[in-house]
Amino acid sequence: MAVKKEDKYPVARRYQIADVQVSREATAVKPQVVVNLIKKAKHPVLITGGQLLKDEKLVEIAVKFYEKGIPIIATGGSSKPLIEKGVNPQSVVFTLHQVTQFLLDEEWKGFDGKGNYDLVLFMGFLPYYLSRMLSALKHFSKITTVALEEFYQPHAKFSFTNLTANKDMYYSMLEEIVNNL
Amino acid sequence: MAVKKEDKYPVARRYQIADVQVSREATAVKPQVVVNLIKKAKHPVLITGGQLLKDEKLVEIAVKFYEKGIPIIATGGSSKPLIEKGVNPQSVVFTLHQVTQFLLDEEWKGFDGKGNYDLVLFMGFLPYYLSRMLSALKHFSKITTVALEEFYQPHAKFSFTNLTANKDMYYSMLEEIVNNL
Amino acid sequence: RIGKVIEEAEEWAEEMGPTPKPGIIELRKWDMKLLERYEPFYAPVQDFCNLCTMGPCDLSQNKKGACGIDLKTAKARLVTIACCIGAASHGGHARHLLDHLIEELGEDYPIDLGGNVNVEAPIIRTVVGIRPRTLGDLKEAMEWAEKELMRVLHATHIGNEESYLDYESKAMHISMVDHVLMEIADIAQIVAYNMPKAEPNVPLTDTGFGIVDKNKPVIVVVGHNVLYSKPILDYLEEMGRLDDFEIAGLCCAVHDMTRVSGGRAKIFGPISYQLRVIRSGIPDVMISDEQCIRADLLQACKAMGIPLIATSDAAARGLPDASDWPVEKIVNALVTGELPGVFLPVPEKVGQVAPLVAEAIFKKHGGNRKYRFFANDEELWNEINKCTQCMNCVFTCPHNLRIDQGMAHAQKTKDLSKLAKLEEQCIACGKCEQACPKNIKIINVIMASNFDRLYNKKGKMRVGRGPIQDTEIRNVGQPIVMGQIPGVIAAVGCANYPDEAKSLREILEEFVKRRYIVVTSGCHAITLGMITDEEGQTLYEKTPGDFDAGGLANVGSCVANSHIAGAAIKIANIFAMRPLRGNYAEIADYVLNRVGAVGFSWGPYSPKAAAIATGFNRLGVPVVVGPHGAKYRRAYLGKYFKKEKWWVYDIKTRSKVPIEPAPDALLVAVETKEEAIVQLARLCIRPNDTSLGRQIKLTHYLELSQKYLGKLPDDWHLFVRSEADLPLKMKDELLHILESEYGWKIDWDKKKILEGPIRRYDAGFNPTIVEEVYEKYAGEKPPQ
Amino acid sequence: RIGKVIEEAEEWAEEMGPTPKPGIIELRKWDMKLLERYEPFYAPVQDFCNLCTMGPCDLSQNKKGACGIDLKTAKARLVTIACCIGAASHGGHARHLLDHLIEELGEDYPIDLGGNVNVEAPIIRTVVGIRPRTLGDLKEAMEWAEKELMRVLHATHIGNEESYLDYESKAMHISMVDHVLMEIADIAQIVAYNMPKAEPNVPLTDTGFGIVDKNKPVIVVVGHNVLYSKPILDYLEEMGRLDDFEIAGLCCAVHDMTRVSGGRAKIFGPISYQLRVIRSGIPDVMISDEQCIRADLLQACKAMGIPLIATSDAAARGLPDASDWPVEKIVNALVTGELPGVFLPVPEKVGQVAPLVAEAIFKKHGGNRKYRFFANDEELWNEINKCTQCMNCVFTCPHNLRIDQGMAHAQKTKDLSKLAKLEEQCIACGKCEQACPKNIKIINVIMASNFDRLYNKKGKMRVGRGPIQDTEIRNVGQPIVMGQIPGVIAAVGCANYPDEAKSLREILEEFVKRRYIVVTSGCHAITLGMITDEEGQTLYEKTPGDFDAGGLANVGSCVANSHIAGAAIKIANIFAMRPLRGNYAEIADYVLNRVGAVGFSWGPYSPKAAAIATGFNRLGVPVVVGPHGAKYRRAYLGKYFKKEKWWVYDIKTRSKVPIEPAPDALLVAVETKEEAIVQLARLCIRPNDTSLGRQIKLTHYLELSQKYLGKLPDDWHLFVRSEADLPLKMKDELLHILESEYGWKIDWDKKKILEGPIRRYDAGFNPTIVEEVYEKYAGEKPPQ
Repeated sequence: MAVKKEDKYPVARRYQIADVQVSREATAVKPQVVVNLIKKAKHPVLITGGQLLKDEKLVEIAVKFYEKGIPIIATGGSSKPLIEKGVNPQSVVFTLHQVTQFLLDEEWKGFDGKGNYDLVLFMGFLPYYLSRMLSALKHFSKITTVALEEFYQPHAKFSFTNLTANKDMYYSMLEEIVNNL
Repeated sequence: MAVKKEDKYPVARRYQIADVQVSREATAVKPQVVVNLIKKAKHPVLITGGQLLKDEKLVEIAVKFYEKGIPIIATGGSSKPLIEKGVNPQSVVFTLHQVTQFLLDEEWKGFDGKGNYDLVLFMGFLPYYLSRMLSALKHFSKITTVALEEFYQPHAKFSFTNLTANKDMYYSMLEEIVNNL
Repeated sequence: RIGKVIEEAEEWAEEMGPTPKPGIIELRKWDMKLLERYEPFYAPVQDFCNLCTMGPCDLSQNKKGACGIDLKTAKARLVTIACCIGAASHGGHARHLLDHLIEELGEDYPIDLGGNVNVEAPIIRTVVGIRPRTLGDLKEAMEWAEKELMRVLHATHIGNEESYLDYESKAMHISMVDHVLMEIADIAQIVAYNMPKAEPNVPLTDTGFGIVDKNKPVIVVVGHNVLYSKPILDYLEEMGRLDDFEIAGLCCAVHDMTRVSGGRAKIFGPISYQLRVIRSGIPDVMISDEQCIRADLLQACKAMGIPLIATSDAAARGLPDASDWPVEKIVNALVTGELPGVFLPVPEKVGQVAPLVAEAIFKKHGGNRKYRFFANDEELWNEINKCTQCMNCVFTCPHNLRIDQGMAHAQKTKDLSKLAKLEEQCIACGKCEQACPKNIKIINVIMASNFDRLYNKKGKMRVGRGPIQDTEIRNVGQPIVMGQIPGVIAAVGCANYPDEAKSLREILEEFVKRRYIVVTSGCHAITLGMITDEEGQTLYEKTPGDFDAGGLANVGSCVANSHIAGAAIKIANIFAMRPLRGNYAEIADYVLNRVGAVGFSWGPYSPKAAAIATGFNRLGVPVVVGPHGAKYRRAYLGKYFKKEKWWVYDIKTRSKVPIEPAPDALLVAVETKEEAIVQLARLCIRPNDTSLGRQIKLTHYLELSQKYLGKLPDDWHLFVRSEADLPLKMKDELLHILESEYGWKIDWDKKKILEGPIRRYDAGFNPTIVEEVYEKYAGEKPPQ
Repeated sequence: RIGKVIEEAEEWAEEMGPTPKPGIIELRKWDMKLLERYEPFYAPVQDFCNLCTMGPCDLSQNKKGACGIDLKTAKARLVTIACCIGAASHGGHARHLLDHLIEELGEDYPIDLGGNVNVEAPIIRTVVGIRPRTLGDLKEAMEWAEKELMRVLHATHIGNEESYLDYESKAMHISMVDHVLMEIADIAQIVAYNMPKAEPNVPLTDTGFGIVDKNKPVIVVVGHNVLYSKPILDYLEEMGRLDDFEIAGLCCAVHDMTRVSGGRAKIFGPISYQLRVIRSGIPDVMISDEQCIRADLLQACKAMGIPLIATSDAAARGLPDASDWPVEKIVNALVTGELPGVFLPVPEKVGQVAPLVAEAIFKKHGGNRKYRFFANDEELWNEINKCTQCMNCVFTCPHNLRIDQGMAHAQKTKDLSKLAKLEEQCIACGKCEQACPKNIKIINVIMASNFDRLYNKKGKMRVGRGPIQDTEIRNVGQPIVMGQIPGVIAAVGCANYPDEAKSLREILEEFVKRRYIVVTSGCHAITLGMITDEEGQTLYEKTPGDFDAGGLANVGSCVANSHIAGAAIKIANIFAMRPLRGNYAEIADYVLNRVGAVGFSWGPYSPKAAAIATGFNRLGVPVVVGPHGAKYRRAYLGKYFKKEKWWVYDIKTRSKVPIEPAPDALLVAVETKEEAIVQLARLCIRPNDTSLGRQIKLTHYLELSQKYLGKLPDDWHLFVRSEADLPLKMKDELLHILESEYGWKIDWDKKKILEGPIRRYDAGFNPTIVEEVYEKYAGEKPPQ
């Protein structure tokens, strides 16, 4: 169910041309694939980043995720607008850097004590900062990572394609996910 | 005219998985594309490598290239079997390393004094040795490079796909080129 | 040799500690202690290695390469190499200075840092185990450092370390060496060039494009080593012509020029201003020395017709060596344009040549510098109209700046404001231009779009003060160790900021206002001197320069970072009477457990910054970096949930005590300024805080978390040892939360906590994680 | 200081040359001379850079990154870093040895290399400008080297060099330093450990799996620093128990063990034999020190139940430091398997622990070492049958070995011969196993398939002789410089051979037979000791060990490479009376124009090899590398067609003379053994050859070209200055070709060449490309 040419999706251009690796690049996916991944997951979580402070629409989407029962780990200060909208994040003070370190530890029980997460969604991060964390998870963990970003993230397991030319499409893809959960 | 999936060609797997670059990988091409490139070229040349000493079929092919008017620069000792079969190489003593250095010099007049070459075909090299030379030409020259090798060469401008599983196909592709010149 | 030892012993009564001039092995145990708790985290940029000819090798998913190395170990090796390069940079700088100054002033030239500094060279004392009294004494430390560099770099050769932990230990070792080298360099230049000696009240110096008098010949210096540019000042002073020229510059070279000239040299800006300055056409001559200079400087200057004088052997730039040429010949070659630049590693000659060239070039244009990124508006719009929004620039920009949107908006509306906004964030690296298929001069477009603001920018930076006084340490030592001064925030490093530069001020202003001690250096110090508030004032103008609560102390250029590490060490020595000499582990252990200092680098970019940070880490000082810092690949991140890792030996109770995870990281990258603020406050907490100190630290931590994260932090309860630790204003509320959410037992009559904390507070608490330190003070082996 | 200078002057009458203890600048002019003619060639492996946090940056098509560096300059910087790491490795090694030996023997321990070596330490004399007479004197050279390392590494920091030429100059500088460091290390160990001192007739030592007596406890050493393994010999000798143990090893560690033990230690094989040896299960204890050791050694040993003792601080391998433990505790921990290994950086303790552990482990299995890659045939076939020919292994193998075909053939026919054939080429890097989705133990399959041949392999290596005698130089100096000895071929370096190892012998045998001087060292020397002919003899057994025509001189381990460079220098000094002291450029210029020596590394893989080669290059010695050498990214390749680049000053005729392109490359990678042979012969030609010498060199060049390339080489006519240069047997034929093909004018009566050559031969020809050398001997400025 990867994005195919005939779907007229934009090409999956990396957020940074020089961030290449030997290992497989992320599969560019449609919203429905993400929906299926979430439904199949035993312990999914959404991690939100600091760019929510600059994009209200992302806050709105995150709230909907939360309302559909997806727990949220809020980083980068994204907790503030989320809490204002009634979200109770599992964590607000740890950076994505720290959360990634925790995720890499198979013994970690998660912030909710239910064990480590098996599916991690990322939304609202600086592309270059997120990319390094996805790289760490790609090489040193078995967690399924999904980047729900405007920029295509090559080191995720699954990522939206490059949507920089069409922000509306980006938002509508996010909408499609939360509406189908 | 690149190789497409529907053509049932083998996938273009790099000769070495870790030899990745940011810049474009070689277009995997069919024999006819190579024929067209040669026909269009103003000053083409075939460079043969030391693996001709271990593969008589490649010697045979090189001889046919020569008979069709493609001059040959013989490196790695490949001149010996070629000369035995009547080829008069433009050069026999310079290594591919040196020849590549010459090719990078826009002022070079070629071994034949006709000016630098515009299309360079490579056949019969150790994959890792050839790869470095193709990389140099990719980044520091405008020459069109074509790898006619059993292994797919990512840093050429054009390359045969990975044919390691089917040596007959490799030979027949070479045949197809020389027969259509 | 023996004579020397005796002589030293007479001079310095302090007993020699266990590890003078340590090699790789001597402090390995300390490193392993840190690494056990602060587990290395690796975020590979590339997942393959091509450092030997058996490669390239695919190391993805932690596979092993042909030599047997796996991805983690390969990354740790790369970090070690980076730290080696960083240390070598400060070392090359220090060695140049030292050799030059000894030649000029003699081996016996005394090290005198003024009456307020008796514990000079705290790092050298602690690490090397000597007390340097002369420039010649610094050579002993220098030679030891050079020896260690070779040893550590040796270990990065194929087929050495198997364990990433051992590479981390080596990275820490060479980074500690780096701190020694910075100290050598800065002490040498302070005493030889009479830079401010631990003076809080140093003059302010001008910053920004707006302060350069464009009606004078403009000499611009860039780089890090004042050795080559100081002679320009000397020569002009000698000639009585200082007022006829503008001497301005970028990065640490001008930082130190302001220190030698009492603020006379002017600061264009940090490292990211290089292309801004060159392409503005303002410089009449450019002097480059070493480090962090654009590797296309000659090309860039040539394109603008600015003659270049390269001075350092670290960056000869392919230019002809003019050392032996007469001054006239050099000047002539540069002014006529016969040569675009020369390599002139002779400081005295640079002093003469630079003004002569600047003057001659100035005469040519007569002060009529027409060039301002574009000759006219038409040219600017021609460039803008070329853009097709292909996005190549966006996908190569380090910040993914939306140049496409700025261009499109301008094309559609003739409004440059979106492009102008980019100027605030752009580090002017020029990659966009390399990627642009239309060859648009994107940097110039961005700069021209914000021309008036950029060109008229003015600010003030307090000149680098050098070391912290012993008296200052005496004043703040106790409140820092006890916790009443909530922390020391050291904002250091490069200018690869993730956001508009003003975010740096916003972050630090929080801490200045809350009466933390804020210190700064390098490009961070420069940036702070360029960000003005509505009243047109920089943070320097609003705060004192003391190393004290509410102060903002600029110690100086990159090498002055040593004074920040030195201050932490001096607290252990001057306040706590811990001996320094060859006693590194005890001091670092003291700092880790007691000194609430946190390093902060909002825009770190270089191997030098990596070495500086790692050196702080080994000393027990956590460092918070901006998001680009994640690209250093390695962080040190503890895990609050691994309870077995959070313990100390308590010398008082003779027991092994579980502790709160404080600090819980040694190197962490944050994404936003909000996150930076909260993490900085959080990482100031130390096990040794008194109740009052903890109360103050928690007050700030909780307030800042509420302000920026919207609620109390997740982990605040971990830091509560008793009700006395609770912020007064919130005490009741917090007790309720502890009871209801965390299940603690509260005696509501006495408002006392009965059960819950990781440990109880004990006024005599005397923590250490070093067995030898425990034994030294407890007189027995540590408990198991 | 002054006292010291006077004392030295008394001791060493030679006048100080222009560049003692040179920095980066002093020899830059010489480098630029070389680089002008031998243009750097870059073959990027990766086309992007991620060394700073502004990156990663796309540098493809020579784009510039965020710091302004372009792809070529970035590659030159990487080469500089590699050479720094290489030099640091030899330096770390040298420093360890030196400190240890001085502690043991004192600073005044004399440097005595025997009666036949009066010009000891030729590199140190030439470069550093001192004549070391004691171990303490070596420290002065060591400290200078450490200083230079820091300076050069400094230059690799972001924002320094703009020009790839300047990076190349720095790479050459640190590589010259590398040669000094190798000389320090080898001289120190020769004099302290009484290794052979320039002795051509050293004993032969056993090589190969077949020579290890498996009925004794087997102690295996791996690495490069004999300091840690020599005490094992000392201890066993002291105990009178040498005969009760087998002491064998790999790589330079055992190379030097054979030198200290008079050939008593046995050689398993070169670096590529590590996994072969470990997985064979033969070792009872493994001693590792530093460099080129598998980074998964502990894992590999653990899997086989072999206890590991890591000794060097360059590779502590994450193991607990057992320095302070009693011997019994260490032995017990290792023998019981409580610990898989220990870090024991105390040589004396290693000497005691290793035999005790080996004996205890041996007692456990009683000499009944069942394990031979697989417990039985069934296991082997189970592995083979897992293979699906997915090709993952082939696409990760450094040689793209067709493992798939070997497996398929075995599956189909039960014939292991195709797999066995792979063993001859396999460097046992193990990447195939990392890539295999079926987790097939591919290395074991390959080794087991060739089990009998591998396990019974036997050979002889002549023990490392150390330096070349002054008398030998006196004998061969003139014939080398005049050309009657057609050349010196120095086969050095690592074992990443592109082909079966026997190709190395085939190449060198050509030159031994043709009475070139062949010298060897390191893994090449070991490999030559393992390849036997039909009579079961190695090349050593068939040739004398002299540095003379037709000889095969093994100088020793990697650090003994210094004696090869030293021999070239001594020719200039002993034969030509050129002063050495601080006189590098003149000596290198002499070597380039007169000494027909060529370095050859068939399987170079490491940064050390890069530094060694680059050090030879700066000295004017060309180096031919095998095809993997192309991955060093940079070569130095001249262009025969750029006529303006091929000139010298002739001191005799006081003129600037065009010359033949000889040698026309300083670093070139060949693809095949045939090509290697021809290039080696070709690159021995020097401008200074006499007619007789040129005739001899051309004879070999032409014959070898005809033999291996099928015809005369393309460029032979360029090397003909007069008819006297022509090979006698072919003279007429060649004159005809010159006339008909190249349009030369021939006087057929006298059989003389009238017109055609680039220049005429002149018996007094006195070439130099260094202005200062010209001036020194001509007494005037050089002509334009």
